[in-house]
Amino acid sequence: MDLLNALVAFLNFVVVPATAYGAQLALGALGVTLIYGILRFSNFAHGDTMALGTTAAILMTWGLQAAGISFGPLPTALLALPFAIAVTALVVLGTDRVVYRFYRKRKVSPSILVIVSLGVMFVMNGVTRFIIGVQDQSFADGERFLVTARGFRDATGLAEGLAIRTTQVVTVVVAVIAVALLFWFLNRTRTGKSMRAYSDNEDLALLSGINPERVVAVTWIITAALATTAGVLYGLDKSFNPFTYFQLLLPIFASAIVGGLGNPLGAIVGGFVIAFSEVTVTYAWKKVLTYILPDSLAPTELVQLMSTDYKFAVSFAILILVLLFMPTGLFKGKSV
Amino acid sequence: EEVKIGIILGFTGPLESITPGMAAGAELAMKEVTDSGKFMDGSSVVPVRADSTCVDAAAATAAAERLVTSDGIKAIMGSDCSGVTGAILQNVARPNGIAMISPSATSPGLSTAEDDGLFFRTAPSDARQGVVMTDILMDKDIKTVAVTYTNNDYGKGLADSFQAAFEAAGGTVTISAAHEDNKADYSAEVGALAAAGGDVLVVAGYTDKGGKGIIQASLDSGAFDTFVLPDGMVGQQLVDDIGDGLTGSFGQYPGTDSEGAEIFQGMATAAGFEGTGAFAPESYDAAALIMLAMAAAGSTDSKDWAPKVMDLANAPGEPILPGELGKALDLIAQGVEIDYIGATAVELIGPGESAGNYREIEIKDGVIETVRFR
Amino acid sequence: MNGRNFMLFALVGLLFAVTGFLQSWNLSLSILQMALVSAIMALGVNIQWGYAGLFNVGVMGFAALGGLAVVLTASAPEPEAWRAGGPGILLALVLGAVTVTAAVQVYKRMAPGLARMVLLLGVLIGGFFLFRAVLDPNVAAVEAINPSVSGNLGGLGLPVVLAWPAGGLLAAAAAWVIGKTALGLRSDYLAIATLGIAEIVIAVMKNEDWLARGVKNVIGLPRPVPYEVNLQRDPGFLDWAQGWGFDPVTASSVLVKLSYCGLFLVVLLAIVWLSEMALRSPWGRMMRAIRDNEVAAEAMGKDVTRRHLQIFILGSAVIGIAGAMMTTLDGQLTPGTYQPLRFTFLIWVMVIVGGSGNNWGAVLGGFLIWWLWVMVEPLGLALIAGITSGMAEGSWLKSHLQDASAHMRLLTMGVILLLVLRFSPRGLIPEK
Amino acid sequence: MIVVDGLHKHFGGFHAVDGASLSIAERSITGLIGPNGAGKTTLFNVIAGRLKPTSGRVSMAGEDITGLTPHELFHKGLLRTFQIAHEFGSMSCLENLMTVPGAQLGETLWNAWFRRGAVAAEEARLRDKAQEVLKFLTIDHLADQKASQISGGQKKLLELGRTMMVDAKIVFLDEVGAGVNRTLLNTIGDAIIRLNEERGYTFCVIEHDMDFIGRLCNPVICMAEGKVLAEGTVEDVKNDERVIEAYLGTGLKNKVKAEVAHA
Amino acid sequence: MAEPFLIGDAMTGGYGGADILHGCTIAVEKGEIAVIVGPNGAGKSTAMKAVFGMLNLRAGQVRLAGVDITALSPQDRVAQGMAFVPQTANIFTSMTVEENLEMGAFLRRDDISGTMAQVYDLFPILKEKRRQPAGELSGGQRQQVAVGRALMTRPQVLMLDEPTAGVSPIVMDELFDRIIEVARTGISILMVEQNARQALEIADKGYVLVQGANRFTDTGKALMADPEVRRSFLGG
Ligand SMILES: Nc1ncnc2c1ncn2[C@@H]1O[C@H](COP(=O)(O)OP(=O)(O)OP(=O)(O)O)[C@@H](O)[C@H]1O
Ligand SMILES: Nc1ncnc2c1ncn2[C@@H]1O[C@H](COP(=O)(O)OP(=O)(O)OP(=O)(O)O)[C@@H](O)[C@H]1O
Ligand SMILES: [Mg+2]
Ligand SMILES: [Mg+2]
Repeated sequence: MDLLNALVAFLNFVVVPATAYGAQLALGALGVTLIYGILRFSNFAHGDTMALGTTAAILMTWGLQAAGISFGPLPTALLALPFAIAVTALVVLGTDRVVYRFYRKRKVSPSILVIVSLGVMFVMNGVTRFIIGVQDQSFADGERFLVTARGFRDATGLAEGLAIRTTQVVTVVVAVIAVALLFWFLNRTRTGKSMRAYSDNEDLALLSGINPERVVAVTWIITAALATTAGVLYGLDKSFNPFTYFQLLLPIFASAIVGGLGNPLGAIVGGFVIAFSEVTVTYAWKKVLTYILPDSLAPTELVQLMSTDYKFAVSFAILILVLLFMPTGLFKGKSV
Repeated sequence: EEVKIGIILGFTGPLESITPGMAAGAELAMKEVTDSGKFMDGSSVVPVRADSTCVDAAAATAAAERLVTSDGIKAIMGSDCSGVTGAILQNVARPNGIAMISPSATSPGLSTAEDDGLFFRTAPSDARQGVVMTDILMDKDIKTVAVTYTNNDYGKGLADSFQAAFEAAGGTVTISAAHEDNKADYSAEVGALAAAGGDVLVVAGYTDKGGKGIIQASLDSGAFDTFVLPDGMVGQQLVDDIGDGLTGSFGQYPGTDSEGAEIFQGMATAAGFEGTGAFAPESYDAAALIMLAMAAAGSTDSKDWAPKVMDLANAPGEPILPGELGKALDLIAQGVEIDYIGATAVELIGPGESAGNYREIEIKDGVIETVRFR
Repeated sequence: MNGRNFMLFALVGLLFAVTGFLQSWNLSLSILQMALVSAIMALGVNIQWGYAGLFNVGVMGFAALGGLAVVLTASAPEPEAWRAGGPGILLALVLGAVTVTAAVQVYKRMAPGLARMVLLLGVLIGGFFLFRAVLDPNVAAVEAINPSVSGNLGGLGLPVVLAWPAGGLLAAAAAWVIGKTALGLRSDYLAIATLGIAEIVIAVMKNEDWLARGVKNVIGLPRPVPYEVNLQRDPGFLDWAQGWGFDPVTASSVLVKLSYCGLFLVVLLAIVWLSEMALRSPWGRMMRAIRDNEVAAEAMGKDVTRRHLQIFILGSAVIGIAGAMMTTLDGQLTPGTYQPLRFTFLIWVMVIVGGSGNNWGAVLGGFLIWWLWVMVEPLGLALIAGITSGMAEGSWLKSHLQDASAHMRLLTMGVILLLVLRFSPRGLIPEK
Repeated sequence: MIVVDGLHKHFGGFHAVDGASLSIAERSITGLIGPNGAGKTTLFNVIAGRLKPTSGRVSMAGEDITGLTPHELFHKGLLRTFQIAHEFGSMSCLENLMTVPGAQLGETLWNAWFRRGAVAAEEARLRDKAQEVLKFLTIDHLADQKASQISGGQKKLLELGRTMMVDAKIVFLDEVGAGVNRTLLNTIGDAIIRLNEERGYTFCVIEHDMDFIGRLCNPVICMAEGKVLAEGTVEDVKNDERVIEAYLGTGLKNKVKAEVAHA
Repeated sequence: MAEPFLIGDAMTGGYGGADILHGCTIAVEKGEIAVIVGPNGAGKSTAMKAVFGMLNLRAGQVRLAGVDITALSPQDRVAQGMAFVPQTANIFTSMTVEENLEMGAFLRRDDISGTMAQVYDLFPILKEKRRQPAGELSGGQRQQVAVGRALMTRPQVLMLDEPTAGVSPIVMDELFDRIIEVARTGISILMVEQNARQALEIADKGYVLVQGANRFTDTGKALMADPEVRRSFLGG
């Protein structure tokens, strides 16, 4: 019996990665949920906005690296982040101007906006690949680990290692700060409240003297910031690949929805629900049980509820179950 | 005169990151032949690219249909993914009598598909690689391994054939878990693989797809530190991206001890692309074989040249390496028999697929070193 | 159909004609085949969205089930595999169904509380392990038989045209299960639920090799029309082609495509007729009422839940039929090819661009978008060639652009989509 | 006809209906009044199946109807209108009305496809009927106008029109008068009386216009804070101190006059 | 006669299709109450929207204090001191009662707590429910929120489209009282009412609109006294 090793193994292969992944999803889901909450449509271009923002950050990072500037133990890309956010904000504002505004003025139904965002997604998709190509790009530098598996083993003398990456910690911290800020912004500030008012009843917002174009612009800028931050942190942790970013869209939407669309807190919780369900339900308990149980009882099988082939199926099944009992998500989202 | 050859690969979609290298490889061969001025009375070879999307059989069929019936291509270099390759073969190539050579469709199922003698591939069927990989592991006295494979016909086929061979040789596969490419996170897979345990992890995937993600996550969490890399996973890019962690990992990919592969890499570098990319050399060879067969048959009609492919690829004859296509054309014109070796030591067997000679490699200090050939 | 709509159809027809004249009729017809199938899928989505406002983003799953039906109905039986594990697998499936039913009954019959929770979990967990215990060995037995070419249970060996209605039925059955569970959800929540279910369907098809070989694919499925190579060998056909002065290769492939188009057209017209009749009847009016205001419709005596279920099943069945037709056309089932972008979102683009709520709009959207989807690739390449023609040979920008030109496909698609919606925001043929 | 027994409806901790018991006699026109937020609409919603009660029972003609769905109740002859109009926005006013009758032949797909003659005949009947109703409500010129594009008052009329499309047993009217021109409201009042007398409809009417209530209703029930406050004839209720304090007030004229006198 | 404070002059226009308004004129003097009555669908709400700039006029003008504001957008008119309570969809359903009131004062930079207290004074029930989402209120309570929201603006002109619809008698009396008070502080009030008799009672001026045109215009008292008006429009 070796509870400590069992615990460390569980932390290392389930809790730490799922927490980090959850935070990554949560940051993406915040952007989706914000657009949904204020502009009232599901923005399919979000994954590609993340890709575009990350591309800007990568190019800037390369520039900084070439110039010999670094950010100490932290990745240089974090220095490039503000610049990338500015670029992305300009791009999405431009997109809004050229594309979305027209439909907004005509008050088209949300389904049309969804398809329009699909069109924007195609275009951004192409533009990103034009700029940076389709290859994987690794742009992480600085200290990769806070705690390495080997370092942990050496320090504690345990058989199991525990690894924590710098970016994982940064992501979790940023996600928590982002949601707190957003919550404060939407519920306490004048601009935030005017955004909620606009999303609730556009005509009446007009009658209260709220400038809709300003609301929309602020929404897009925040979204751009969230998308770029999410994209860069994800890319630092894993790597950057446009196609993967496009594929991220699905778990991101799942997170936003399971938490309740339009609700920032929901987005965060949703991200963790999806991440943990992907990792835990298909987890093979063999290792942990081997540590806990006496040798005679040690399992020879994997002790796995389902094979990892079904991890997406499982996370979606959980999502559907949640929705069956809470039809608008965990945190009472909106529905148009 | 212009002879058009179609290059149908998944320029967009899941394999989009390896296709540019493949297309460049094929086009390199075509340029070489055109520049030699010795092809079919000085004809030039013009590549026509089309997107197979890798996943959308209908779109791939339509693209192939367009190349064949509208652009008038005489041969197809492609396609890449086994699924769309089968669809193009059945719905376009056979009906129109156009022959195709795929550089990368490795599914064993294609061996038995009806093809009217029109289908070849320069990549070996996965069955053979499983045996080679087993031999390597047994020589290193490694008896328990974990396996993860990319969830498509390539990965599954390779994992299955490896598992069969390895277990027959007395080894134990603790787990054989699929992973989907281009997904956001591989923690669950790595968790399961780590729990199952094993001396090494066999990763039957692609260099910059899920395979890379799995390796990265395994190293980060300390789950495994030695990896076995089959053909889809061998690439300098992976070694550069992962860095030190890969030192000591080993694997194999199609190749013989001919200098072909190195020559090809030199040519690729000169042409400005990465010659070690997955299936880029196979693509060069596929294109080269098509053109040599046309020259040998003295005709661009598939009916005429397709039967020549096997002869040209196999011994006996004067060996032909990359960069020697001009020489080969001369020899053909003189009626001398040739044996095309190319970048991957092509040897075609049975229903027109590569026999599968493998190069065993090991990664040392950031470079892929060849250990021996099998 | 009014003048404007007729013009639109004529224009799309012209696109196909121009493709035929400028490129080749083979190409034009090959696009047309899939366009017809796409139009049917779009009709299925339109029935659900346009008539009842059900946001089904699981198109891919239903299309895949249609494809599965082709393998199960038309491919050759594998008696050996059946003997090895067929009955066992069926038994396991029945056990699974019984478990779920029992769990639902427990949930419905018992009062909320700890006892219900415990019993529910007990039923589910016990059932699950029983299910796995029966299923796993039988699956292993089936998959062990001749794995490189079969390893699955095989099909019934029936004529492949029968697979089309079978595909509809399979999709309808799945829709019934999904509808019973998820239809209570509104708009975007239903959307993600269906999206998830579609992913689950694909996951099952990819990983359950005993069913249809999983990612190892089933190839060489039978066809309802003759093979070109057989025609090319048929003296009667050769004589006929010669008589008309056709090239036998071209003639054979054109003929095969025309037969496919004919079959598909019959199905399309039948479905259009049925749904037009339904839409214009009091049934259609009731559906629109439900879509407009469920609360009021409910108070006016309309059973909203039942109607939603009905329409969800009908639409899904149509998608299933189209999915079966598509697999028949491809001649193979490759689960890996089912991607949401292609099989769900592209279909949605068709519906919205065509004009949701309007059958003719969906059909037009199907034709137009599929044509574009295939043709933007060469158009994009041509565009890049045009842009770069003026640039210096070997310049960095030129080679960069050329490398990236394949991605013009998505870009062009996006731009065209945005343009169409810009000039006709409610779709080309809007709902009246 | 309808008996409500100890009905509770709680939203979270808030008791919108708090143990209300009342009955509506067959063939009566019962008025339901009470201050804003008294729980009148909530009570309607519970009776009509829109909300599930927290506790309590509702029965109709002796049969327990607690928890039945709105569409089931509709087929039992229970109709209601909405305080905030619930029109079918994308449909014409005529279609709005034609949709109402239940169990139409053409609502079955089989008939829609294969028995088109019979369906067409039924449609013709419904159309005539709907035209008649529109005419009665003075909005026949709007027959082909989309229901989302008519004025607020017109929507309320349409709402009322629906109840006239079928033979109902009991009709719940939630503030049909709000926003309706008073001259027209008088006509509507006449119609309600006629339906009641000639066709035997039972009505339950929520209204804040005491003139209207006075002209139509007997008895009148006044609710406050989720409970029944007073019940009786109009005069009884009007003169009830508690009702005056909670609901009616002392009237505007007095105040204005008083102020004028002061000035 | 001097120019009225706010005037929609000879307005003609509609929602894109046929014209709804046909040369309709509506005006209100400073500190006075003007009431519009008329049958359903006469164009009363449309006229209000036109005055507030939510409709494109084909002809006619809107002038505020003599300045032509026809071209201003609604939110610019709010900045000019106009406030409007529409007939329907007049509250933010997902926001709390208090936030609804805050939104009414969106353009104000001064301390709004005083005005808020006044609104709570007028409608005590709102104070009780101030943390509740407005969408959960009863019909009459919502109407009170809507009027309260407009009062928060501290406008120069207050436009109300049927403020008393669905409001109980006691609250209605309060409301009318309050409107008189508001008018006395120099704010102009323009309102549409179906509770026409009470409304005309306090009106300085009354308009009867029929089919988008002015049918009768007079002081409130005079209109009340006109038997034809009474019979056809005020329900006898
Ligand atoms: N969904 C809900 N959640 C919370 N409270 C609610 C909800 N619906 C209604 N209420 C509260 O219940 C009370 C009763 O509302 P109801 O609509 O029944 O009043 P009413 O008597 O119809 O008033 P009115 O005359 O203003 O229409 C109100 O105080 C309201 O705030
Ligand atoms: N959005 C719209 N689009 C088109 N026509 C409309 C629209 N809204 C109203 N109408 C039409 O304009 C006319 C006037 O409507 P308006 O809302 O101004 O009437 P109203 O006098 O306010 O009536 P009520 O007393 O019933 O509120 C009506 O005939 C109505 O059908
Ligand atoms: Mg009410
Ligand atoms: Mg009005």
